[in-house]
Amino acid sequence: MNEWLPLLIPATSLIAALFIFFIDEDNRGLRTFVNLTTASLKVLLVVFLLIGVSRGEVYRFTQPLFFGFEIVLHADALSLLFVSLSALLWLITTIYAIGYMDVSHGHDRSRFFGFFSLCVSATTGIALAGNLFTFLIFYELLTITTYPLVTHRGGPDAIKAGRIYLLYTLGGGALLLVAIVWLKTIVGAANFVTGGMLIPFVSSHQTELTIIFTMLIVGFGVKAALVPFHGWLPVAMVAPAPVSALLHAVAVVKAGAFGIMRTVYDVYGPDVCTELGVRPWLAAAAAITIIYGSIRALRQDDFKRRLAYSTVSQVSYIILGAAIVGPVATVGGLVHLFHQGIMKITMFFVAGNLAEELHIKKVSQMNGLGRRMPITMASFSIAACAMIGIPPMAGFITKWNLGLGAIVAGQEWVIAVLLGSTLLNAAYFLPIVYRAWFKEPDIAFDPPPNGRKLEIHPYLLVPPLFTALCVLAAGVFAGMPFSPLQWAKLIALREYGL
Amino acid sequence: MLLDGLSFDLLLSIALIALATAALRARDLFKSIVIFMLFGLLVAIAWVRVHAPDLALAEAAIGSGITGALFLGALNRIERKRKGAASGRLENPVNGSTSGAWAVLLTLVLTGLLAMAVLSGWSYSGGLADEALSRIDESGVVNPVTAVILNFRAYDTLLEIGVLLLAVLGVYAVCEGQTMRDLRRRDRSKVLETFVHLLSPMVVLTAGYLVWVGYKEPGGAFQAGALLGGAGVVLLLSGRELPLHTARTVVRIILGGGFLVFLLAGLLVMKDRAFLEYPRASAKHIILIIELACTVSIGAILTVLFSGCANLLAAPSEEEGP
Amino acid sequence: MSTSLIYALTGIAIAGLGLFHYLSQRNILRKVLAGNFIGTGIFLFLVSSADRQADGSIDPVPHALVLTGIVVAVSATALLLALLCRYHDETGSLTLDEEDDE
Amino acid sequence: MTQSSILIWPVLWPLVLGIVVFLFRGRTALWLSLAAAVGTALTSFNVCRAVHQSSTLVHEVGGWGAPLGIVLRADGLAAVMLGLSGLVGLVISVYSLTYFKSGSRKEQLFWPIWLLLWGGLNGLFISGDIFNLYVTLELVSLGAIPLIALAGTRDAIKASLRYLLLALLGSMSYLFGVGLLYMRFGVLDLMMLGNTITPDLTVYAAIAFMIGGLIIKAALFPMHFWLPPAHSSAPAPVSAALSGLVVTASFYMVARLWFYAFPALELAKLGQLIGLLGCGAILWGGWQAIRQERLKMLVAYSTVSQIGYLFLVFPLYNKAIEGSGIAWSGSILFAVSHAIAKSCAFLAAGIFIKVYGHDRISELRGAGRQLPMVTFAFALAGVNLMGLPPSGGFVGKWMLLKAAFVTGQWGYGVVMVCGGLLAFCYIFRVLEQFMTTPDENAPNLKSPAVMTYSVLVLAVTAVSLGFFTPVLLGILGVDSPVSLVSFAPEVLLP
Repeated sequence: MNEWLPLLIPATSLIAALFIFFIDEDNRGLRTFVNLTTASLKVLLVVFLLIGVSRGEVYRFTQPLFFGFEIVLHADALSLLFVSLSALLWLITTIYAIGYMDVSHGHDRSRFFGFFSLCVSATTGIALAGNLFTFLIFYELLTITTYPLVTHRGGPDAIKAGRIYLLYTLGGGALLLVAIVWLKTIVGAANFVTGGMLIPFVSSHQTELTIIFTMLIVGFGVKAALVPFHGWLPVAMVAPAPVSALLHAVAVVKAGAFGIMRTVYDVYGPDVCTELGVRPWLAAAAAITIIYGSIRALRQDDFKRRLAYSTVSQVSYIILGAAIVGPVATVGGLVHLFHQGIMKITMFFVAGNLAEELHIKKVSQMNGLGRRMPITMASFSIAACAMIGIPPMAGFITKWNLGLGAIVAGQEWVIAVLLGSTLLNAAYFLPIVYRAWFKEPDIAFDPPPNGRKLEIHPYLLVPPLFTALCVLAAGVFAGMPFSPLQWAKLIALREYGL
Repeated sequence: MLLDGLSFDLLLSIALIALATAALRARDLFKSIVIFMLFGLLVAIAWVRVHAPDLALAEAAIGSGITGALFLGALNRIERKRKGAASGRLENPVNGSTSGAWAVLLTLVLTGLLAMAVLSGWSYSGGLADEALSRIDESGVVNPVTAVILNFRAYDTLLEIGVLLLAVLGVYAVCEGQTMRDLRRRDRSKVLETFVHLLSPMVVLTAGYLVWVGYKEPGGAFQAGALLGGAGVVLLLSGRELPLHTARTVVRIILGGGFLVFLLAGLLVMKDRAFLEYPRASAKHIILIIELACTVSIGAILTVLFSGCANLLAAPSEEEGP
Repeated sequence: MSTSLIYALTGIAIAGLGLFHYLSQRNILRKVLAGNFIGTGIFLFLVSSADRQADGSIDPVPHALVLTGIVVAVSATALLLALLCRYHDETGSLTLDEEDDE
Repeated sequence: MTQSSILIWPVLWPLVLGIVVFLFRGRTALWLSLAAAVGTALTSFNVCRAVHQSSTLVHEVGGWGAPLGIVLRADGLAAVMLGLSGLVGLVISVYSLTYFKSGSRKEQLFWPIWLLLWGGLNGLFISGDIFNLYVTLELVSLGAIPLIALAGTRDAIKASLRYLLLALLGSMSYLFGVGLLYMRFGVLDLMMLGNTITPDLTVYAAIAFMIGGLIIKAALFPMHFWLPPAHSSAPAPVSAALSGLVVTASFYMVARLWFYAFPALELAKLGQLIGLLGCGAILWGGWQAIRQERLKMLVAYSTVSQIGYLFLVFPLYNKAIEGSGIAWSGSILFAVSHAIAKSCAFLAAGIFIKVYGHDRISELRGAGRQLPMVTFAFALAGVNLMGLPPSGGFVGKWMLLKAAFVTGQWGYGVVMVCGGLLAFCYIFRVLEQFMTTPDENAPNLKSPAVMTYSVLVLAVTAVSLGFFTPVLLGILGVDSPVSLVSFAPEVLLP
């Protein structure tokens, strides 16, 4: 049974997708049923895996393709962090998307939900991939399946956004293809080995490995929105809210960051990276992205573009964690992978609610929103404070661990970066909270239509609330056995073989 | 003897090359085609000099006969169409364009390469002569060429008749929906009339003889088929209405018959033998049946090919167009 | 210089001539004519290579190949001419690049 | 080497039934054609299975030995190609059942020509004799040209005329090569030729002529100009057969000669030249495809580009370097997946033309909503052409890239990746049009069912080919000319 479980997770949503494609457009009941059952089935499987892996069981599925190449799905600690994140958030976003599609009278829903579950199967595939070859297969699959979602609306700007999105991601993909093939000609079977597998090769192929490392980082950096390659993220905000919520806050962006983590920890290994001297460069790139992203976010009046630039800067925390030597910083980076997901998805849900309910897209129009949509704005405020890093919420734990790791590793300048970015976060999030709660609305908001007592359709209200509570729980109950922080510590322990 | 073998060959080669240049450079197309047919006849003599009588017959009948007729038919059709456009006989424009220079260079290089290759490889006389001649008696026929065509490499000949059939189908496909030229109005000269009356039975007789004699003397299905084709062309030119269109199943049966018989002959012997592996005893009879069927088909096919080019292919009206 | 070698070289010369006109002529009818010359050139070379044995025995295999070649050549020429005539009916030109008509 | 009679059936079945279909008319002819198509496909798959289980199948036609008679051989390569022609041919036949106006003259003529062409193709794949290869090649070319002319439009006639002129030149130059080899070695059988061949001027001249002729027929870069007009003006099933099977057959012949008849010779320089032409094809074809206005022209130029990939096997494989055998399996896999994806793309384009009446890309706006299934199939074929996972194109390109790195020829790797990027551009340029919302008054259109499902079958096979690689390589490994560490997936390095 152990052998088939890792395959089952991507397979469930793949089969669901193929089934959903053929459901005809107006059979909403069946489509909702299929969506929800597959999502909850997947969460159950992930829980089962979590328990298993924490007890040390090995779940590995190998399907040999041709000489020296095989598709390997291996559920190790690191992959489970990402799988649990995407499984949980997929369930919530599906609920949100069903509500969103009803409210906004969306078209082509079967196609939408079909590609939606295809994306998640690709994301879980990326998470569970056991070698670079399988990783690349699911990585490119993610690119293809996200394109129809980005261009779902079909308008000229959606098409332009799709084109830019493809230009970046397919370019990155081509670079990755060359890098991985080159690496395999040197190394042979490139299966991930915790602690890195290039140790015997580093002396003989010094320059080649550095060049390959940069190509891999650039290839993954495109999706992780590292500075020069982040151009597609703000433009892709034109996609419908659930798409920009799940994909551009969680799946696509995290796939890039996860790729960098795999390269640093499981392909090269921490000490080989330090030996090659590539870590400072990576740290510098991450730091620049953090600062640049926050500065750009300051000047964005459009709410979703501000969130997009904030994502650009937040994801680089994870890369920063990977770049700093030592297990404590690694814990910071890993745990931020989870925290940033739940924080950012709450904000995108809120953005979707505002756009759908009151057609508010600009930050300047948000005066006095607290009165009209109290629960939505409450969850936004929680997420914003967590993002800034106010204890005891999730963001604080990440920054605390990152800072601690930096001091242990003797790179004090990282503290300056963290402080600067905290201030910038405050500078672009708090005005929104202030406007919502403490300002009079300049024009009266129209009340909820036909006497509905809730401020917005329940399917759209519950998800942001739930994720806001998760943000709180991740912070407060960080000490509990299955909390993200403990799981990150477990990964770091195994990674460094302590 | 004034002309010993070698000098005759030299003379013939020079004549061949001279005729080739003349045909290709002649200003008037009609003149080129006539020279081409003359060239074909001379090549038939060359085949005889190189001890290839079968091919001499085939070259004369198909190489210059049928091909020449095809060219003349096509030229006639084009000029008749042009008569409307009143641009008279087709002159050959002397093209001095740069592509000429490239063509000269490329041809010289290739021909030089070929000549050197032939000269350097000529001394190896490795051919399959002894292999083939020693197994003639197993093939059921005496004439070595017929043995190779219809027994040793029968598969090639089968596919080649397939190619011929494809050409016919192609001509039908191309002439889709073309209106047929009406010959009847032309005043048919009495001479042509009687000539055709006398000739056609004779041609059928010689074709039959050629098939039969192919067993041990030069001859065979293709040469006989070409003769029948020639007879068909003459019949068409003399204004006789030949029902050649595929609307009639009998036409289709004749056209496809030879190929089908050949295929079925190869299949039926396949119980415990390979495809086209005739039992020794009845090899001769099977080959004869195949040859007869093929002769009829080839004759009909060549006639249809000519009528296709000369726009004599009637597209019966009751067939609604595409 | 045996007889068959003379004819082999003549065959190559004729093929060369045919190739030159095949490439340089723009009138397709002439191209087809040149194509037939190339074909005859090849067959001349092939058959004369059959008569090289010292003991004068003739190798029948090239003869069969040439016979097949001749039939294939005639079917290709017939198809080409039918296509050309149809092309001429449609466009009234005999060259592939329509602008310069004869 | 097992003597077997099942090998001849994939050739005989279409030929016999092709003629029988020609004799009948109306409904019976259609049913016969369907029976012919299904029979040919089944017999081809049967040969594949037999080769996979035992070893190379041999069939001595007429019972004569190798030098005198013709010997048909089906080794791993031939079996894979037969399987491909069986699958693609069957789908094209099912597609054309409903494509042509029933009862029209075109339909009556299409079936016999197509079945003869298909028989010729199967004959070409299993033939082991260089002159027999010439005759089957002629059968295929003379079958393809009338099918193009069947479209009846003016540029179809012109394209088929240009194609025939070049095809004639190609086969004559091939015939010259055969004549030279026969004159020099006195043997026509491929295997015997491979054993007796010795490097000298005649052989090199013969190679130059044969490969030159085949390059013209395979439309490799400098000699590609006849392909786009021919493949785009032909009826959809015909252009699918041309781009999928006929062009791949010419490549197959070059590979068969290169790896089986001339392995003993040192052809590195010629290999590099072909490699250069291949790179030119990839880049020029890709660039031209982006600039096309009509969908079928775009897909045709994509064929010109993808053929370049196939011909890279000749410079990439060299006996000296141990790991470079992967180039061989990579190019064959690429050929198979390209054939399937390309025929799917052309058939899908055919549906667009039938439904919209034109294939101008700029005006196919909104096809994604009106014809969702056909757009989905075209997108899947596009995924394959771009070489994105999990398609067969990805695996093929991966192997070729690996061979480029193993043999240290970086240039080919870079060109391949650029070719991939060009493919992204021209495929997504089309997909963009499909994704845009159609204007309101667009009527909702019904795509013909049989044609849509046949296109879908091809698209899904093309994309999921990546997972069938072990099976394909298992078949390809039978008597493969390339010394590869064992193909069988069980014996794998950890």
